[in-house]
Amino acid sequence: MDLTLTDDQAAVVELFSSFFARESSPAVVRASEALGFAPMLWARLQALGAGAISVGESFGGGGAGLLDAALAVEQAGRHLAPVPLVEHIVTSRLLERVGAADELAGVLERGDPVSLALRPVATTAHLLPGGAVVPTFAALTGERLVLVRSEAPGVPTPNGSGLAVADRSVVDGAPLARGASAVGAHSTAVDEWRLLTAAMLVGLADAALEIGVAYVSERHQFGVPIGSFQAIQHGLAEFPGPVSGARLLVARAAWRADHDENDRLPVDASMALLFATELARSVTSRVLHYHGGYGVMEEYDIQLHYRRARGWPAQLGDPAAELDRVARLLYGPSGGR
Amino acid sequence: MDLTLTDDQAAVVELFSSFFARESSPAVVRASEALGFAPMLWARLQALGAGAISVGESFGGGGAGLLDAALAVEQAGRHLAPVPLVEHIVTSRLLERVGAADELAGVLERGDPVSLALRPVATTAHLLPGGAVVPTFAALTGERLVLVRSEAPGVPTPNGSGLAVADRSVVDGAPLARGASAVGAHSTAVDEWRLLTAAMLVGLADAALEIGVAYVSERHQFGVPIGSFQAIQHGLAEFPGPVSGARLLVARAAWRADHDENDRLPVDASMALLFATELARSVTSRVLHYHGGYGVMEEYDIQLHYRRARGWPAQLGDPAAELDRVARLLYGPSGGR
Amino acid sequence: MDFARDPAILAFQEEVRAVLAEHLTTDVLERVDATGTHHDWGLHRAIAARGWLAAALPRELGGQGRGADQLAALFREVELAGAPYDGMANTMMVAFVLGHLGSAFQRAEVLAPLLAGDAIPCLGYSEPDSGSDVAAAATSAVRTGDGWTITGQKMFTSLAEEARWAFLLTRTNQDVPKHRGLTFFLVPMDDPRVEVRPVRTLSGKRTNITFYDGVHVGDEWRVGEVDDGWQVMLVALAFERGVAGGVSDITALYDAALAHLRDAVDDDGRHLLDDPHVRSRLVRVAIDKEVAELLGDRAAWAAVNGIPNQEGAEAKLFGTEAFGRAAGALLDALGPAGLLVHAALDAPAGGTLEHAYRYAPILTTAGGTSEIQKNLIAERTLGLPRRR
Amino acid sequence: MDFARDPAILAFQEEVRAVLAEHLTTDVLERVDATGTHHDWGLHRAIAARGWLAAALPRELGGQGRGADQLAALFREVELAGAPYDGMANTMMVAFVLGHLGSAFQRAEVLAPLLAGDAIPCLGYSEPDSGSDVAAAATSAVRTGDGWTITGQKMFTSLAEEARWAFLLTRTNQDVPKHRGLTFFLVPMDDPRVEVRPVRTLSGKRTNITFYDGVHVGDEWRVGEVDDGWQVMLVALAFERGVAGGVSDITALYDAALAHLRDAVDDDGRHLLDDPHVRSRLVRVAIDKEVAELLGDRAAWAAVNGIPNQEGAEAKLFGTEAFGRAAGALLDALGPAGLLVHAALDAPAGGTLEHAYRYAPILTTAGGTSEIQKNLIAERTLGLPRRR
Repeated sequence: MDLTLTDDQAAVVELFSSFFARESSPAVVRASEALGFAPMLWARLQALGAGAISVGESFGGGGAGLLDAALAVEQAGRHLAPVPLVEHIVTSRLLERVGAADELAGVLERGDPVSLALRPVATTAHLLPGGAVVPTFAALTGERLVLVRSEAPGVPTPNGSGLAVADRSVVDGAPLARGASAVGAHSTAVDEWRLLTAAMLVGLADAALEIGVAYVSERHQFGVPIGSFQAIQHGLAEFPGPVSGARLLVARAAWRADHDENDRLPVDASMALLFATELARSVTSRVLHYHGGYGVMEEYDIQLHYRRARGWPAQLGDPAAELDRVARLLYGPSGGR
Repeated sequence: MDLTLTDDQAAVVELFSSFFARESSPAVVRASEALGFAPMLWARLQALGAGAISVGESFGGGGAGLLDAALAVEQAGRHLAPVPLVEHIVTSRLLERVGAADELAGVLERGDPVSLALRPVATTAHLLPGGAVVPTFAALTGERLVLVRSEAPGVPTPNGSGLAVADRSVVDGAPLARGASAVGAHSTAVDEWRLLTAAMLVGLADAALEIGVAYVSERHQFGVPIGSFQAIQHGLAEFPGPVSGARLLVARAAWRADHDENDRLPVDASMALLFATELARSVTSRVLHYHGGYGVMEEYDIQLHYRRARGWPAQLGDPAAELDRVARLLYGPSGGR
Repeated sequence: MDFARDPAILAFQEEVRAVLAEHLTTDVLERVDATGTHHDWGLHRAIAARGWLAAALPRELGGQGRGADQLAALFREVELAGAPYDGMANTMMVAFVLGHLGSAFQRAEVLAPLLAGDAIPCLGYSEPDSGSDVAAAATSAVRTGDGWTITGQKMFTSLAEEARWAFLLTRTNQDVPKHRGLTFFLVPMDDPRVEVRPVRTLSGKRTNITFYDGVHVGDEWRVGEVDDGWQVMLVALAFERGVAGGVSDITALYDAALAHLRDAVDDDGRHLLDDPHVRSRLVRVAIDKEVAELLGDRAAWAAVNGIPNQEGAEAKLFGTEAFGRAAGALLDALGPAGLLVHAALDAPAGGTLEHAYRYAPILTTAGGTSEIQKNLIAERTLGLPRRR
Repeated sequence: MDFARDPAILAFQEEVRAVLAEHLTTDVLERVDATGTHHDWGLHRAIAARGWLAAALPRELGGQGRGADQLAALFREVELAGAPYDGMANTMMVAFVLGHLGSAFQRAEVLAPLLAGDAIPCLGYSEPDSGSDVAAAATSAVRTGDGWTITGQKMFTSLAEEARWAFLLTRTNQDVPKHRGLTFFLVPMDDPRVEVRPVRTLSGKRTNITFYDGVHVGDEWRVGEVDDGWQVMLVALAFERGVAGGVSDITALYDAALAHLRDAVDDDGRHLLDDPHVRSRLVRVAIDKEVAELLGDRAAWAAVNGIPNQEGAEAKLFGTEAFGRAAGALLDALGPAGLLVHAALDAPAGGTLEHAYRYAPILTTAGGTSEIQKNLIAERTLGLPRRR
C-alpha cells in the first residue's frame, strides 16, 4: 500500500480544493439553500471540465477513474457544494457504460447537470436528487433503463437539507438499455453514487471536525478555551482515526474499481457509505453541540453540515437497508428477508 | 407516584442488604466460582425464609409480591450472590400458579433450590440455570409443564461467568399442567425471571458504579486522583440516571404485576431486562477499564461483576430476541419474523 | 412505593388538556411554525385565567401552591401537545421570583399584569462570552442619579419580540469574585435604547440578540439586593426544581413516529413496521421514553418531598440525550421521505421527525448543557474529586 | 495511491505462515491456554532461526532492516494465527534498543542469546503507582561500589517466569523533574533477590508482579546513560512506530465468528445467520475490521515514509475499541451457548468469542490506554489547547 498521491492525484486535490474553497463559500451555500443548486458554481465547474472528469477520453471526457472522482468530490463535500456533481459523474459514466454515445455527447455539449433515480421507478422518480434543476436524468423502470428529458420544476420539494430533490415523471423516457444489462448498469451507477457520496461525506466530516477544533480553541468559558476541557478533547479525539479510515475505505474501493476488481464494488461501496454516513452524522452532531447555543444559530456554519450529513445519504434510503444489502452480498439471502 | 419505601419494604431492603453484605462477600463469591453455588449461603438464605418470600401465605410462604422479591434480589445482585434465588422464587410461584400444592409443599419442606428451564425443551434442558446443583426443576416440553427431580451433576458446564449452568434431561418429569394453561403459566414464570434478573442486574450495576467511584477517587496518576479528570468524571456521570431509571422500570413493573395489571408484565419485563442488561454491561466494562491494568487482575472485584453482567442475561438468550419480542407485543407480528 | 397516578394530578392533567384542546388550534400551530415565536396570547390568557401562571407560587404569596409534581404534569401536557409555552415558562419563573423577592412596586407593576396574562417577560442571562459560565455576565449596570444605566448585550433572549420586560442579569461590581458582583433588573423592552435583533435557529424557532445601549432604569426596577443577583438566580432555579424540561419530548416523538409507522409503506409497498431495523429502533425509543418519564416523575417526587436530587439533572441528561438518539434513529426509518419538512405536502408525520432532528440540539443545550449536567452529577451524586 | 499489496510483503507473510503452520500446533495452543504463558520456545526458536528477532534492526547493526510495513505484517500474521508472541515482541524490542544503545558487553552477553532465541527478556515499566504515568517510576537504583542496588516492585511483568532478564526502568535521581531521573538496567531474573509472583488475569493470561529486594548489578548492566532512561524509552517506542498492536485481533475475531455462524443453529433449529440482528452485527464488525486494517496499514506506511502519525495512536484507539464492541455484539448472537468457555466440549467456535469478551479490556489498556491515545490525538493531531 502506498498512500502517496501521484502528481496527477495531487493536482486534482489541489485544483478542486482551491476551486471549491473559492467558489463554494458558506455565503454561496446559504444563498443556494432555497433551490439546492448554485447555477454559477455549476457553470464554473463545467468550465473546469469537472463534470466529465471520469468519462472516457474517447467520449471527450477526462478519462480519469473513480479514484480521481472521489478525490474531487471529497473537496466538493468539504465545501458543501450545492451542485449535483456526484449524480452528474455517475450518470455520465452510466451513459458511457451502456454505450449511449449520442446521449453522452449531448450531455457533454449542453453542460447541464444530469442525474439518476437511485431506486427503481414505476412512473414517478420520487425525490430525485437534483430533480428540481436537472433537465435530464436516467432511471430504471421495470427492466428498462431510460433517459428522461423534461423541464425541471425549478422548485425543490421542501426539505431540511437544502437539497434540490423533486419528484419527476419518467413516462416519456427514451430507452437506453433493457434486461439484465440495464439492471446491472444501473446497479453499478448506484454503487458509484454510494461511493462518491461517501467521499462527499468524508469531506463534510473532516471540515466539520476542523470547524469544531477551531471553535473550541477560540471559545472561552470559565476563563479558559473550552477545548482545554478533557471531556471535549476526548470527544473530538475520537474522530481523526475514523475520518482517515473512511477516506481510506473510499479510496481503496475506488482504486479497486479502477483496477477492474469490480466484483468488490457493491460491498465496498455500501460499507464506505455506511461508515461515512455514521461518521458524518456523529461528527456534525457533536461539533454542533460543542458550539452550545451558537450551534443552532443559522449564522454559524456547522448547522449547514449537520443538516447535509443527514440529507445526502437519506436520498438513497434508510442506512439500515445498506446493512441488509452487505449481509446479502457477504452471507447470502436470509430466511427472513 | 410515591417512591417512599413502606416500612415493610424498607425492612426487606435492610434485611437483605445486610444479609448479603455479610454472607456473600467477594471471598464467598470467588470461592464459589467453580461450582457457581454457595451451599452455606443458600442454607442461611433458606433459614431466613427468603426462598418462599413471594409464595402465598396459604402455601406457607411469605405472601410478599414481586416488588418485595425485586427489592430482595437487587441486594443479591449487588453482592453477586452465587445462589439460584431468582430461579427458586419464580419456580415456587409457578408451582403455586398451577396449583401444584404438594409439589410446592415438598419444595418448601426440603429447602433445596428449584429452577426453571427458560426455553421450551425437547428432551434436554440446555444450560439450565442452577442446573449443576438443583435437584428439582420445572420445564415446558411440548405443551406440558413438568417437574423434574433427578440427581444434579454437581459440576457446571464450564462457563465464563461462574454460573451453575448444566444440561439436564426432562424425560422423567412429572406433569404439572398441560395445554394453554401450562404454556401461559410457564411464560409468566419466565417473565418474572426476566424482571427479577433485571433487578439483580440493577444491583450489580449500582455496585459496579460504587466500585468505580471509589477506585477513581483513590487511584492517583500524574499526581492527582484519576477521578479528577473530566473525561473520567463524565464517563461515570452518565450512569446514575440510568441506574435509577432501571430500578424504577423494575419496581413499576413489579408493582403493576402485584396490582393485577398482569397484561403489562410481558412488555414491562422484557423492557426492564433489556435496559438493565445494556446498562450493567456498559457500567462494568467502563469501570473495569478505568481500573487500567488492575481491572483485568483476578484479585480486583470488578471483573466478577463484568463477567456476570454478561452471563446472567445470556442464560435466556440473545438480548436482541427481547427486542423482537417487545416489538411483537407492541406492534404485532411482522412480515419478516 | 406506589406507582398509581395521583387522582389530583390526573384531574389537573384533564383540565390542562381541555384548555389545550380549546386553544391550541391548527392556526396557532401554523403561526408558531411560520414565525418561530413560541408564544400564543390566546392560549397564554386562557392559562392565566385559570391561575396557572401562579401555580408554583405559595398560597400565602397569592399563588396556587401546587407542588413540583403538578407543575411537571402541566409542562408535560403542553410538551406532549406541542404547544408553544416559552411565554408561560418565563412568566411562571419570573412570577415565582417576584412573589418571593419582589417589592410592592414590582408586585403591582409587574407581577399583576404577568399573572393576568397581559404581559410576558423575557430572560436575559446568556451573553456572547458567558453561556455555561453564566456568572461571568459582563452587561454592566452603573448607578446614575437615582437609578442605573445598563449597557451590554444578551444572547438567546427568546420572546424579546413579545416581552414587556427583560429579566436581566447584570454586573454591578467588578472588584469581587464573579458570583458576588451580579444584580438583577427588570428592563422595559419598549425603551428606545433596547434593540431586539432576531435570530433564526436550526429548528425554525426564533430567538434574539438584545442590546442595551445605556438604558436608564430607576432603582425600583432592581430585583433583590445589589450584588446579590446569584441569590436571585438560586430562587429562579428553585422554581425549576423537580421540573426537568424536555423529558416529555421523547414521548411526543415516539407517539408521532408510531402513529405514522403503523400504516407507512415504502416505495415498494412494504410496511415499514415489518422491517426488523425499524421495529428494533422503535422498541429502543419506547424503553428510553419509559425511563425518561420515570426519571422525570422521580425528580418531581423528590422535589415535592424535599429530597435533594440534583434538580432533575439526571432526568434532563437522560431524556434530552435519548431524544437526540431517537430523532436520528426514527428519521432514518423514513428513508428519503424523511427529508421532507412540515411545509411539504406529503411529509411523513407532518414533518415531526424531521423537525425533531433539527430541534434535538436545542434540548441538550438549553437549560444547562449535557456537560454541565455531568459536572453536577459527578460532583453531587457521585462525589468525585474536584475537577481538573 | 496504490492499494496493491507489496509482493515482498506477501512473500514474507507466506514465510511467516509456513513457520506458524509448522510450529503452532494444537499442543502449543492448549499449553498456552492452560498455563496462561504466552510464549513457546519451539516457535520462538523457529522465528529466531529465520533472523526475524532482528527484523527491525538496521543491517549495519546486524539486523534485517525490515521496515514497519514488514514488521506490521509479521505481527499481523501471528495475531491472526492466535500465536503466543509476547516473547517475540519483548525480544525484538529489547534487541532493537541494545542494537542501538547497547555496550559491547551487552551485545555479547544479552543481544546474542536474545537473537539466537535462547533467552527472552521481560519488561519492567509499570509499578503499583505508575501505570499511564510511567515516568513516575519509583523503583530505585542506588550506586553502591562499582554497581547499583535496585529496590522496588513492578506490575504486569509478563513472561517474568520465562525471562532471563528484566528490562527495568528505575529512578536514579529524585531531585530533578520525573522524566529526567530515570535509568534503564538489565536485571538477571535468576538473582535470589528477585521474586516473581504470578497474577492470573480475566482472560486466563498470566502476568506477574516482580519484586526487587536490593538486587545488586554491576554498572555494565546499565542501558544508556545515567538519568537518561527517558531517551532509552523513546528508542524503545521507535521500534513500535507503525506497528499498532491489536489491530488484527478484530480480523481474527470476525473470521472465527463468521466461520461458526455460517452453520450455527439455535435450540429451535433456526440458522443464526438468518437473524437480521446477527447479520447486522456481523456487517458492522466487518466494516470496523476493514477500517482497523486500513488504519494499521496506514500507520505502517507512514512510519516507513517518515510521516509523523502519532505512532499508530489512531489505529490502536479505533482497532481496540472496535474489538470490544465486536466481542460483545458477536457473543450476544450465540445466546446461552455464548456462556461456554474453551474447556466446554461444545463451546461455539471453541470459545473464541467468549474469550474475546474477557480479552477485550486488555487491548484497550496495554500499550497505552484509550485515554492516553485520546490525549495524544487531541494534542498532536488536533492541536487542541493544553489540557486542564
